[in-house]
Amino acid sequence: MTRFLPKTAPWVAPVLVGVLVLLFAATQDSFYRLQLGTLSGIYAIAAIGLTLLFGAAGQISLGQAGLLGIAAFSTAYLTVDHGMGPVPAGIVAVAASTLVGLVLGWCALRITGHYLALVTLAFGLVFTELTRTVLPEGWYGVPPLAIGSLDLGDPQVFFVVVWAAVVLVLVGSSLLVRSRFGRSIAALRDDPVAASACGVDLARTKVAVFGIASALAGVSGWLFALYQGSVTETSFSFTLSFNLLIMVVIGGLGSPGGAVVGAVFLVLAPELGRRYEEYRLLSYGVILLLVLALLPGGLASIGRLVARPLRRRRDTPVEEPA
Amino acid sequence: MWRRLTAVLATAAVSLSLAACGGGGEGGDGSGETGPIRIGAILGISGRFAFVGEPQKQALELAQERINAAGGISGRQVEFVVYDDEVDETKSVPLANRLISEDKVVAIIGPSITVPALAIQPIVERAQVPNLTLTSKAIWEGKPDSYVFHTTPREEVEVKSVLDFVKDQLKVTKVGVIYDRQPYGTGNLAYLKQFAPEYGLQIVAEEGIENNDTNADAQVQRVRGAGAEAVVVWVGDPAASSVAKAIHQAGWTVPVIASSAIAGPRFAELAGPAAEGAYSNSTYDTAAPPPAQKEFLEAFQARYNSPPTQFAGFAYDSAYALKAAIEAAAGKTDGASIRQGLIDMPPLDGVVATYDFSAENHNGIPNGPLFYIVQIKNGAFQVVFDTRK
Amino acid sequence: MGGVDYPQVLATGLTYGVIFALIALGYHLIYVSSGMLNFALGEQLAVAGLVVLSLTSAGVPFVLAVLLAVLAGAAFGAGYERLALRPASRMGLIGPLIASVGVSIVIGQGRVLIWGPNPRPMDPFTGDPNQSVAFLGGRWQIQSFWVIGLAVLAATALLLFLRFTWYGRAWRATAQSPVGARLSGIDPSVVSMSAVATASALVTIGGIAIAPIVLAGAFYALDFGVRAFAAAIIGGFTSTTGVLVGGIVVGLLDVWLASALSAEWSDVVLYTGLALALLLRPRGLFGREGVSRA
Amino acid sequence: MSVEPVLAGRGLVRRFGGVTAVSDVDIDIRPGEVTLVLGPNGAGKSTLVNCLTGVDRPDSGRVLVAGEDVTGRRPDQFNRMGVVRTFQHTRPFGGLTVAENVMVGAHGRTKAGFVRGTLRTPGARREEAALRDQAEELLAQVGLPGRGGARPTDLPLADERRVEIARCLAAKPRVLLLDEPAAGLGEAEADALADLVRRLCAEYDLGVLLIEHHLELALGMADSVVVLDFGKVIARGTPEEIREDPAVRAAYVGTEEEA
Repeated sequence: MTRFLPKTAPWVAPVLVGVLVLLFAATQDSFYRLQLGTLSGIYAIAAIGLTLLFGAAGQISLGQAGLLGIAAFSTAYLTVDHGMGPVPAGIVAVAASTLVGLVLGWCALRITGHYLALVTLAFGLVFTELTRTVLPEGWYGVPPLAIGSLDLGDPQVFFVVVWAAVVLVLVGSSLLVRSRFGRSIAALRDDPVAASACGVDLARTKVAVFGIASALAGVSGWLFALYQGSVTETSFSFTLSFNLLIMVVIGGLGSPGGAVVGAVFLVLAPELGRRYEEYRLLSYGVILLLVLALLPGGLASIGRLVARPLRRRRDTPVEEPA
Repeated sequence: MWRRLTAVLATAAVSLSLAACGGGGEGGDGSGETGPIRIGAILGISGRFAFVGEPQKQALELAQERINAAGGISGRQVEFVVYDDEVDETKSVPLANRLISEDKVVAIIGPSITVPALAIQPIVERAQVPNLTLTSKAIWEGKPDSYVFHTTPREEVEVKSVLDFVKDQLKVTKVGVIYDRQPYGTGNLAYLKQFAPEYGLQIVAEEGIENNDTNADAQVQRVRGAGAEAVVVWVGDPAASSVAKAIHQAGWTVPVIASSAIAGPRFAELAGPAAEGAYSNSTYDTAAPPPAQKEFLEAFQARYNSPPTQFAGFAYDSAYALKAAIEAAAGKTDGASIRQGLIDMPPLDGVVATYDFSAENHNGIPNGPLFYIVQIKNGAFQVVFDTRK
Repeated sequence: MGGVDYPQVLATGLTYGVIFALIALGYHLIYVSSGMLNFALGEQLAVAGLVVLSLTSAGVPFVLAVLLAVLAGAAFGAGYERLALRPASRMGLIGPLIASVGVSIVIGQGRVLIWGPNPRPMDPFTGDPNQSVAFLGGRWQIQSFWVIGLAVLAATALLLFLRFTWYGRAWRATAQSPVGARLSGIDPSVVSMSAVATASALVTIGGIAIAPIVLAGAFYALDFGVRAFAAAIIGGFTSTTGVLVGGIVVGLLDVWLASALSAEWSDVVLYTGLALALLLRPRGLFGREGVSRA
Repeated sequence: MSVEPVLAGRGLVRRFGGVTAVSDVDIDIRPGEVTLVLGPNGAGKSTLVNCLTGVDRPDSGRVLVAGEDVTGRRPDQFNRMGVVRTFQHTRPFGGLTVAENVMVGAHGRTKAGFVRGTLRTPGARREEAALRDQAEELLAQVGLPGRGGARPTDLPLADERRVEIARCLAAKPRVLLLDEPAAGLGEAEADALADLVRRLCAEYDLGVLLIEHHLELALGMADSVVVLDFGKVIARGTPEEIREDPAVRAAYVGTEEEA
């Protein structure tokens, strides 16, 4: 696992992002870029969850999109078929994906490393196949966000609401990473045996961090359903799981601020070369490889490029999958 | 500590500024009275439905060249801005917004497939940008002031032509259906089951398949087990050709009727000898095409040296429908004028049919029979029956 | 819903099963020699047929084209092991896993850019396309015999290499203790590179053999790749024969499920089975203890 | 002074396949005393420690903490009962600073969950501040004052061992099990470590179980000694008795000179 956790004060990244967001929202006339900004915010929330789970706690998940899907489909089902309000439906949706996340956490107790990666991948695939078989048409007509009668569906307003949520989650996760719980999940990642000897209940910690990551994935899925208005399984395929992973890796493992940067970068990067539209996915793959090879700390570590080289190159024997 | 602060600051600022300056590229306002008229298009060019989107993109390129060569629309050149949504509505929604607010297009053609087409409907209605949707499923909900128009035949038309052919020409009663598990297949399956009794036919088996599947042994085996005397295949390639191959390999001689999705050269190319004898629906009378169709078939063949599929025809007709609409609106290119232009324009003799929109009927193609039944004879589709007569 | 035509399930299931076995063998080789899990083999299989098609259309005779494709596949494997997987291993064992995801994206998108999105037909090695013969009560394509023959040939050659050559035995030991391997004169990084190269060669052979049946360059990279993971897990990553048997089992199971249930539900059942197999018996049927529960 | 043992093993047996790593071992660790377990490599010393701290489960026999049977409990439960340990190969948390490593040591006895930790409730903030102070204080005590901000992987081996001991002390333990703390250390560093352990043992009335095959150093520190060979106890007594015991000499022939 990467050895560095950025040590900026917890309030720095969130405030900074908040300022940039309001600036962006105010100046944006183009509805299109507002939408992309909203989408990157929605993915950022799930990416923060994944960076806590994978970056901070070392529990890999290749099926995170399935959790977003569960929340999005629950939201659509409750609002379209049962006329529930967007917010109450959201609460149920987030609860649903958190519950599934806790089950995945229970799986993480029995197996680790590669096998955990495969179980989460299998979960993601089961979700896509199941929804494609049972609900090929998905859902349409999901109402925009509204609290009671207050309609927050206007793109500019929704953009600010989503990014307010991002800032909130960013502050929370930055504080979490630095708290006692944050240290215990880092210990779990670095050396489970030593962590247990220090009094960390591995089972409860793993299930808890899976629960947090799934709750955030649920919020992301809920907001996605409200943003998109229509929900089908194509939006929650393994491609999204891989993209979330790429956001977390290029943002810098374990750094919530990095996850936000990774999400914004991945959603907005294609805007750079609009003419090279078809090279988009190819570039994601290449960027991932470059970052893995050159920048283990991810984009957030650019400031630390002169980081002290790892003095003791630990010749780690191939212990069982980390 | 400050080093890290600058790091996060730098990268976040860079990323967000990407958004600010990113798409600034094409300046100019497409809907102004001067400069080129920009018409947007969202097609499934890559991914699972490339066989639909690719020919449509080619058809629009051909239309742009021919319209501009003939003096453009009301004296202004036309430019088609074509985007690929890979048939994923997560992409079609932002692309629609990009066309409207960034590229300032006057109208949008497409998307080609049902799910993205439904997804962008609220966007075009809110932005009041006329949308000629290319999906066969009925998207227009009947509201006269809607901005959505169809330049494709309604699904029932093709279903009825298939059922009619099975009853009268093949003279069998038990039919097995292998359908695309996506809305394109499930929608038409529903129509098949609805109208089959009217033609005295019985649907004895329904087997779902994924458009990209390259093995259909299981589906064919189960349809055969159900006693089907004819197999209706409502899915695109490569799945359709896999069904033909599975039937051929199982040594089962049964008539196969596929939907117009595969009425093109690729089906025989993929299925090889297994394609021989398979029927399909086509909107082209390749033997004696009417004048507009003949000109398009020859121009497309010359430009891309491969015969156009019906999907290309719909896209080409949409381009000319918009041309006629703008001319009917005396060159005005705001959304409302074009919408009214589509309604007021004289009937358009298009490649596929004669288009006539009205406030009450946004389906350009009349509801009557339209298709020719075609059959693969030594590797190519030939017209064998005209459902119109 | 109609009885299951078991001879046909055998015919189709075996044909696909040996391909899953080949890929699973690739996963096994890489896992025992370097402890890494590689997601890219599925995409390498999907692109193999296209490479041969391009070579033959450029006038290269068929057999030479196949050899060149296999060598190119092996070289490509060694290349991305060195450039992508090895540098990423600084992040611990999960690094190469994510790097292999990156490689699979690059291969998949590269394939679409170079050869276009549409799959292409490929003639069987012998006999005319879609010709089928009756055998053991089922209808077999001529190409199926090529697929099974080539796969069995490649697998046995590898088994002999692993069991009876000094270097082969070393491969299996390197994952257990790289330090021990280094002491006995084996450089683990060379072993890891040659393992990925060999695995790439295996899946390229498989890709070329299966292309006439399932079209070259179609969208089955993930389906095949994940089914091969299921095979490797059922067989237990650490046992060579186990993964081969696992491949056949998954092949037969997949086709049987498709005809007994329906194609739609077979994927759901297969992936759920994969998850349960991982949870209940990660060592698989034949594997040795190598899984940590901590 | 037979005081009630704070940690005891009764008839402990642990087999790996055919090999009996630990067979029928009784051992008591009393507060304020250093109990030494001696034995050549492979005598089952590390397995014994693992059984006594929950990292491993004995096949038979019982583990008692202050008389209560806790056989088979998890290591984190042992930690909460005040039983902590170091490892033969140091196991630092590379992703955390030295101070944070020590703070994790106190995880067992602190309470702030992820909700209170995130919301920074007054209780959580007080606990956090107390943990930081304790970490600084313990680091000074183990001879690493002011090194809290460093990365454990950047420290020399001896200092990394000291951080691990500080991490153990953060749990305010009753028993400290040291698994070959002097391994790989130079003479001076080993002596300094020995003094530290004795001082901590007296200051906190700590029961210490010392696993070592560094003979001279260990005997100097120990109050009582148990000698293991092939998993069995072959001798028990004070350091002086053990020095002359013929059975020990036989098991240790030729290891006297070992540095």
